[in-house]
Amino acid sequence: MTGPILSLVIFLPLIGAVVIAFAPTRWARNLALATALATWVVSLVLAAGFQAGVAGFQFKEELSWIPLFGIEYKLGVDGLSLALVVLTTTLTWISILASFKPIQVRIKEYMVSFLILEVGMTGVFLALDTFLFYIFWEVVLVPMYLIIGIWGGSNRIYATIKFVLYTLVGSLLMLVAILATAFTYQAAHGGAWTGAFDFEALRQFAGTGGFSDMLQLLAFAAFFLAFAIKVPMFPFHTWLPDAHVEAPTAGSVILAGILLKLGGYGLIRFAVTLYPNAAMTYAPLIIVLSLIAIIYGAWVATVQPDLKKLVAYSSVSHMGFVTLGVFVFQPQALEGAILQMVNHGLITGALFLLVGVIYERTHDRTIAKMGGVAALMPIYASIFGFFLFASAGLPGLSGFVGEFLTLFGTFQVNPWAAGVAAFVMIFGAVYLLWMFQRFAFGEPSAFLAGLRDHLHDLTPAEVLTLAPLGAMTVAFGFFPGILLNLFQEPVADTLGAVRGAHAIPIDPAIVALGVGFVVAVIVVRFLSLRPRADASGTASGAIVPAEGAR
Amino acid sequence: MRAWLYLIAFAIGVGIVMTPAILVFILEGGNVDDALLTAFAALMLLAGIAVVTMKDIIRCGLAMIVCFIALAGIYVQLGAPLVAAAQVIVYIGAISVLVLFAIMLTQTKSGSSQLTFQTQAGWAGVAAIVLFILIGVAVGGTAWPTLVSQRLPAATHDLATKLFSDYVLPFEVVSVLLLAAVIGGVFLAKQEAPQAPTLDWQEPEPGTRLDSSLGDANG
Amino acid sequence: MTLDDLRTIAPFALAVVLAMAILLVDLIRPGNRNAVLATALIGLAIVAAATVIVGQTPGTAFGRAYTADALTTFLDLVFIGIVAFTLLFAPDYLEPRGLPLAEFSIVLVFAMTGAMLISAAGDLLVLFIALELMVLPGYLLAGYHKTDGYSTEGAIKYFLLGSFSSAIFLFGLAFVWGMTGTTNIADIASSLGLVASGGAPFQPGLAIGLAFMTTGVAFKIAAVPFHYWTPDAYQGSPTPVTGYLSVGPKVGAFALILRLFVVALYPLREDWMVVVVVLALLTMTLGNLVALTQTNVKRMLAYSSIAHTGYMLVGLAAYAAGREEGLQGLLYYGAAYSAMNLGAFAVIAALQKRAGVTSNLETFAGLGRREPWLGILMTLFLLSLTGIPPTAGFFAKAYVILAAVQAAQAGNAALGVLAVVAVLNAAAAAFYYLRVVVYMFMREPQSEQPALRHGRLMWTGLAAASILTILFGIAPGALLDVVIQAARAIA
Amino acid sequence: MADTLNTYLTLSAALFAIGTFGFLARRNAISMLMSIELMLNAVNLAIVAFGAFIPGLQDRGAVIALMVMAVAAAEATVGLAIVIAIYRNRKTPLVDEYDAMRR
Amino acid sequence: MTVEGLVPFIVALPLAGFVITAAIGKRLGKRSHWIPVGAIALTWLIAMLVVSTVLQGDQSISVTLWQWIPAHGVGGSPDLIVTAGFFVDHLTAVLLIVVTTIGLLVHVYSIGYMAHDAGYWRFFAYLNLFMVSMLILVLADSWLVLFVAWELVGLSSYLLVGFWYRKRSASLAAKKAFLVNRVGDVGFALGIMAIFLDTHTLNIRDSLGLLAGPGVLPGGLGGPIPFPIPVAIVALLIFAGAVGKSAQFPLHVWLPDAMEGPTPVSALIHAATMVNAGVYMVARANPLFAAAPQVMTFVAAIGIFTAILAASIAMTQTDIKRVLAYSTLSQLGYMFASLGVGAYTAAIFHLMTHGFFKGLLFLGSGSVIHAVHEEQDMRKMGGLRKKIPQTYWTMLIGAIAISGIPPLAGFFSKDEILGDAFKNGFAWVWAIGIVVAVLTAFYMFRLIGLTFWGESRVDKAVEPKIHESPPVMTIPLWLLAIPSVVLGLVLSWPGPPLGPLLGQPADAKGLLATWLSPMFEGAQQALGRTEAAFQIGGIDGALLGASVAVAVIGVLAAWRLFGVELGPIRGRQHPAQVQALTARVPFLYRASLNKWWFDDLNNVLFVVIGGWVATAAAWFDRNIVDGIVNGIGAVTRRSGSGLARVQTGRVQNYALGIALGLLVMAGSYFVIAGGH
Repeated sequence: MTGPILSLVIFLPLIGAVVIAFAPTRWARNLALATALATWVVSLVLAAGFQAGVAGFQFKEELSWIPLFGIEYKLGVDGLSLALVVLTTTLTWISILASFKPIQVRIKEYMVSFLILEVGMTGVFLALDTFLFYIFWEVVLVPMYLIIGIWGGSNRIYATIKFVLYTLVGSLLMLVAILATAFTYQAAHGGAWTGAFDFEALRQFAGTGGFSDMLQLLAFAAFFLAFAIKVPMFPFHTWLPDAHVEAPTAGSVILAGILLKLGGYGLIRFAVTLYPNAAMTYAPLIIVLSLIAIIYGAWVATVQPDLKKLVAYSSVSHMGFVTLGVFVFQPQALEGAILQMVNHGLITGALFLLVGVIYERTHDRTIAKMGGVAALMPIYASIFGFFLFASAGLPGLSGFVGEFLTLFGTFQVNPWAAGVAAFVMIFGAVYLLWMFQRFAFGEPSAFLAGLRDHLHDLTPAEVLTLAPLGAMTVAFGFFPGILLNLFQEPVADTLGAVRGAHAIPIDPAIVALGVGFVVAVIVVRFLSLRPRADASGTASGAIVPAEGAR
Repeated sequence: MRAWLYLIAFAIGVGIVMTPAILVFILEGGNVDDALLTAFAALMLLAGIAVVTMKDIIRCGLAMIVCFIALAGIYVQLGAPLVAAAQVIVYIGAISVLVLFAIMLTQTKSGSSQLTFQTQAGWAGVAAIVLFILIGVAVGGTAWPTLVSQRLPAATHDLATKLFSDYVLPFEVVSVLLLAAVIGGVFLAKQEAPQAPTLDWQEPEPGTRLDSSLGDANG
Repeated sequence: MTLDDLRTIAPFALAVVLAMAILLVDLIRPGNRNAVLATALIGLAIVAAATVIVGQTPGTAFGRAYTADALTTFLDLVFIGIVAFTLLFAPDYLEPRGLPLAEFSIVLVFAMTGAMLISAAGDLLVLFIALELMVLPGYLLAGYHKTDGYSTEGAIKYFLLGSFSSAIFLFGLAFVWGMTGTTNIADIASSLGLVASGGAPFQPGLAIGLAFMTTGVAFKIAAVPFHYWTPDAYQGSPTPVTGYLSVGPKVGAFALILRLFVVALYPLREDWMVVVVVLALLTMTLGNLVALTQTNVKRMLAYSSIAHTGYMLVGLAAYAAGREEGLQGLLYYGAAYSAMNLGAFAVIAALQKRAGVTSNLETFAGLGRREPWLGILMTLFLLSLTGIPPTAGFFAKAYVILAAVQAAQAGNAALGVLAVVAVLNAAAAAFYYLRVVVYMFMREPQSEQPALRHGRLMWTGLAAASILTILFGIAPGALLDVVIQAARAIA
Repeated sequence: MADTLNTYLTLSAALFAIGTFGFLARRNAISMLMSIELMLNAVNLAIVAFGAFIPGLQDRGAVIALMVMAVAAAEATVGLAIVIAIYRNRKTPLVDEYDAMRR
Repeated sequence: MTVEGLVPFIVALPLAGFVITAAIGKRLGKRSHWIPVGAIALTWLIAMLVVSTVLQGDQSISVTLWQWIPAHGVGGSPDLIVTAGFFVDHLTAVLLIVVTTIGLLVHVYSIGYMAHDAGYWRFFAYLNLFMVSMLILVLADSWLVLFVAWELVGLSSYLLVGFWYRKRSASLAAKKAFLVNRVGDVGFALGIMAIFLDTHTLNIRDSLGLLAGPGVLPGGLGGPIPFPIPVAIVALLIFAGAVGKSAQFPLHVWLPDAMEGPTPVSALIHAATMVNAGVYMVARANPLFAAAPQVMTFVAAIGIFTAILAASIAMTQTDIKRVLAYSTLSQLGYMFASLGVGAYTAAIFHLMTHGFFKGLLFLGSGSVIHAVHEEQDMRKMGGLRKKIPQTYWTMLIGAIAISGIPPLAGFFSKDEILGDAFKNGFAWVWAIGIVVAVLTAFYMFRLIGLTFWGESRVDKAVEPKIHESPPVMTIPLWLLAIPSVVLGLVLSWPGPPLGPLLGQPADAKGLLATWLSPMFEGAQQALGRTEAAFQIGGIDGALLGASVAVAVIGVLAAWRLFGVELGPIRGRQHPAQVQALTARVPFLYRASLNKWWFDDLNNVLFVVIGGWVATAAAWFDRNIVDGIVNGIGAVTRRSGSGLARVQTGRVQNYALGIALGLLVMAGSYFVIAGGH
């Protein structure tokens, strides 16, 4: 396979988007689906041509872009990015198909946004130039902003602005770090910019210990913040429930399925490999945060009254495994973490689709109002249950392998961390099963009984969106080797980067200062709390009260 | 009664201007130049203070003319008679008259300046004094690099040469500037035909805030 | 005055001639909008062509009072572009309000001549007069809608404070003259070199001169705490004027900084860098914070323009800290900012084609549905202002931040702080830019009004602005070369 | 009063300060305009003084002063035009009542 | 086709049955049982073929299917390659007999039992899914595959317990079962990881070989060489899994609730197969446990404590299935006690016999419930002996078997456990075991008495409709009754206790011992638990006598209180006496009735306190974590409007600001100049 197939994967949706923009509105849906399917096919062709077990990047494309700074249009794919790209293209067409019915206004704009979103996402996974990476990273932001903001729920504006601002704060600092890194490279190469943004060159340079400890500490912190927000990691996760609750179904699918993976991908690809010493230094902190995310996410999910919020918090918990797996620096854990990303994309994506189904029929997602869905919509409930157990890490389905490998690898180097994380097997099951019991079992609730006429079981189209996800969930559960073989080289590469690394000694005073600051912020926040009339405390709208109220 | 007051005020003014001049004249041993300079300086400052403090704006304008005249005198003292001449022609002949016209045009019967000063006059005074002290200290503390002890002789002829050689560009540009100012000024000051549409603007009550929507978004 | 002199100042001279020509055309064919526009646009093209041609051979004229170099060429082209854009979208706004185009064009072109002269000034006196030539028409333009209370209010505020600052600036200028004994920029630089190298003391008189000059310049670029005029003048002015004011005089004032601080005061750069750093910090932060609370889009963009001044000052500070990239970034920022900000104001002007339409946020409600293209273009410009790639605003911001980061890594911690504050500010800024997008796409219009028909010129201008906004973001290479040439001319 | 540069500069500073005070304290637009004129004249005084005492600026001071006067004239023209225009709208010359736009 | 080739079909056939039934079962309606039942029948056949091959020969069968998880190590860290494969040795073979046989019978029984249920096809699909899981469990040759099956049986259990999902109690019970199991599974999962950390392999045999003490298996390292994770910890973690799955104290609470599922499910999963998984696993891991004797003692203690705890509760329960459930707990406790004292063979022996007679009892209770129209409260039964005689007789056989009356199956296995415990120095286990035996006999006959004997207390409306179950249900009962009677005899012959008595050599081994002892010899020798020759006249005889005696005492006591109608013998029920008895020990009675308040304790600990924790976490998330985020936004905004106040609209204010700025600027430049 020759030719710029990576560019094709990235920009085919853009072409589609342009065509849709100028085509009649009634064609928008089918054109979008066709584009997404075509992209999917191209990505499958790419996957077919990919050689697993070969080190380095394949299908590389390199074009000088801003020669002055050595910025290049450079793309490449390895096992890690390949898996995520295929996941992206798959979920995109599924999401578009799933949007046919729920989205009835401004279809054209919606489809264009979605396709541009795909451009950004695949671009992030394929870019091998840090500057290009950043650009794609930000490109993702805008369509998602529109998707939540235009086609979202009642409090969508609060949610979407929170999403954008939160993400921007992280990503802009990352930009500073990218520039600082590039400049360090340039300064070390006699002022020549060539390669200063080239990931491979930087990676090699990092391997020779070219980046000073100070730069590593700061740049890693910036990268980490950007990625941690995206992942999202405790305590940077609070945009996620809001965004999910307000986003349209397909938006949630992509948000959970792909957008969160951007963070994990960035951590593995850039943060750890470029700044290994800093990664080692921060690892204990990150592991602790991951553990908190895993357990705490599950706890918070337990008492969520809204189906989508529950699934959103479950994402926090699940993605905690990804960060945990990355930062124990152990091959099985890292492979598990990557696998977990793919699995989470499939399973949580499906869960959001399923929540979307009930929402479409009842215009409600409150668990307390539900009950007895299994009696009314048996096929729906069965599939829901299937993905639920997949999410709970039931063996035989893909969720298990990723989670288990992560735990497994963690245990090999840090049994205590694994011991703590393993408790999510209980807590995870608690919130999922409790929700499912209230949601699906029992006699139909009065609310649902009143809507009986609308509660037809899954339509063929809906099944069509869920079937591929289910099939992959099973397939990767039984044959995770398909993916694991892809990950072998990237994992070896990433861990190779940290092998020679050492933790940078940090002055305890600085640590104490940091802890003190955090405690002070919490105390201040605590003291500033006033008893409120509405104890429910849903989106208080502090950021945008005017919009929130209207 | 009124007339007496004016007379006394005039006498005090003349006194303030003339006393230092006479004192200088006596103390410095009869240097007329210094005495004149002192007199002009005192007059200039006094008139300046009058400009910024007097209640009646027309008198302010007149005081300004006095101030400019005194300044012209100082220019002469400084050996720049051409500048002094220009000062008289441009400032007194043109600008001051322009200002007086504007005053006439903008005085309503009722709406003269009841309040001369802003509420922040005190602060303004402090700021002005500090400013003066700052500059004064700076001036006093500075050893001017190529200073000559004696004033340089003025050379009007050289000046003309300079004006049309080294400074021909600024000279031409200034003319462009004046042209632009005149074209625009005429347009702005020109009374519109009464039927001209004024759609964006409704006549407000004087002093009221015009647009409540300009306030902050959320109280 | 020689023929060579004339050749060197040809762009400037032609611009003056253009202003006269428009005046003449208006006298011959009073009220003929098309004739005026045609004259102006063709004239601008000629001036631009002359600029490019003359720019091939740098040189000086009138002694060293006029310096034509790569920087001059670059800045002149930016100014010409700004004026051309303004002229493209002004008619749609002026006509419904019964405002004549001829005077507008004349005054605007005069302002342009002033800005062009600033970029070429080699003498402080020229610099001052050129500055006045640039800002005086600005006052007039601000009050151009003379029957409108906002317009005249903005104008008088702008004028009074502007004159005040001019006096301050001039006072400082006088002291610097006195200190250095010359008005020539190059001579001043060499004279101050002595001070910098310790060969001469840093006299209090010089300090006063610098302080007054810095204050005057800071006023012109609307740096905090000398920015007060900006929101009121911008909000009150007729929208095309606001568009022009937000870029023309700003870039012009930065040109002044380039000639004055970057060239004349180059030896003392480490001293004024401290001031610039503080100004940049204040300017970015205050501009963005206050913009957060605005409900009038023009006023919001006024505060945003203050914030952008802050970003540009970051570049200047980085240059003062020894990074040439700072200067390049500043120039790039100027060009990019001109394109995107003018584009945004063009959209507002287009909306206000119907007289009586305010620039309040509510006006934008549902715009994305009423007039999708305007909505999309506005979104593009706003995203660019936010600094989202792949737009001009992003690359410009990245450029100045790059310079700051470089300076920081070279050991100048203050610049590191500046870089971080800059990006945090950029994130906060996203809120108010995106709020407009919220109104356009996520709100229903308050009253259904039929879509307006916009002139071909308006669309041309919008298309050009958007193309530049994207081009400067996706393929910055072309502009980069020019910018680097320009920066090298003075650095 | 000694005929030295410092004398004239101090005078200039005083006049400048007076002008500043006027600009900050007066309410009437035209008063403010006049204050600005005072300030500009203060500058002119300084310039002429420099011209008289500093060799490098010999004779140039006068030229510059003339230019400044011209600029001041242009400024006054523009300013008065604006004042007249706004007076037509607002019927008051008091600048502090022009506060329709704030915050 | 070789036998090896057949092994995968043991799993594949039920799997196919599950998939097909799940896909098209609904359309098949009442015919939907054909495929799943047929699949299990075939499985049974194949399994028997495999079992006979394995048990007759002395070799085991190992089948590799595919490389499941190829997670390679990097830079010298070990590869984690998990192969999906099956392994059949004697232990597996024994388990296969139990699982496939009882599974087949329960499938057949269900045809009748579930005949009128709307979810008929679904039930069979689930049952097949369970069979798949359970068979993988016993066949697994990798710890991870074992864990997969471990979880899958949990899933099947969840589905089947919650089969009647419209019933709230059913869905709650299903959830509870799954969650409580998960608690144990955490330990199990960690144990598996620890095994890999210690041995770098997940193959069960290989890893056990490495973990075992030096005396246990050739090449065993367990003792002297320090592992990263001590063997005792590994054993404890693994045991946690067993505790969960086999419902041992303190994770026993799920099993009684699981009786909400249809009765065939209770018989199959919660009596005969799934709950035995823990026993199987500990037996399988005997070398590991042998390397950690202190853990063995712990296992024994947990087992025997569970046994007496559950037995005490079973005394007073009125729900027929709950009595059986507690009985199951109790018997499982025996098995663990047996494992703990090193009597592995005895544990497996009891597992087998218990599987059959408890399956029988459950199916019988299902038949009873069926007869009285889904009534489970024994207080509303009584006198059913005549009306459903087949059920009565089969259940009576089961009751005798479990009570340990010779020569039925239960006697042999239970006696062996108690005897071995005593002889291996665990006199306290024996002592408690004896008490449990009394209680067992008592509550079983209480059940029989309340259900079948005495006067009918059945609802008048239901009374006339009581009828015996159809043959498709009664035939399985009889088929289970046969092994309940003879299995003990068969499996222990010619070994003790009957063999020596009937003239066989004193050191002869029983059939089961012949099969299994090679697997356990090493561990037992290492533990010093050699099995001395059977002495019928010595200690063995005494123990045997004691066992029989206590069983008889228990039966008689129940007989006395709850009446008997055994052929010509007629007794009377004495409810008043029962009441008087209970009144004499009010605390014990209430404790038993309230299941020693474990459910309440759990409710407080996990539901209430857990709910508080979760609510607090959610509050913290909303108000502190998100509150800080929103707070930053609010502060920013507020400072924006604060700063906007500077913009007063008045030019003079602006000018003053500029002038002040100018002063500050001048001051700073002075400072700068001073710095030169």
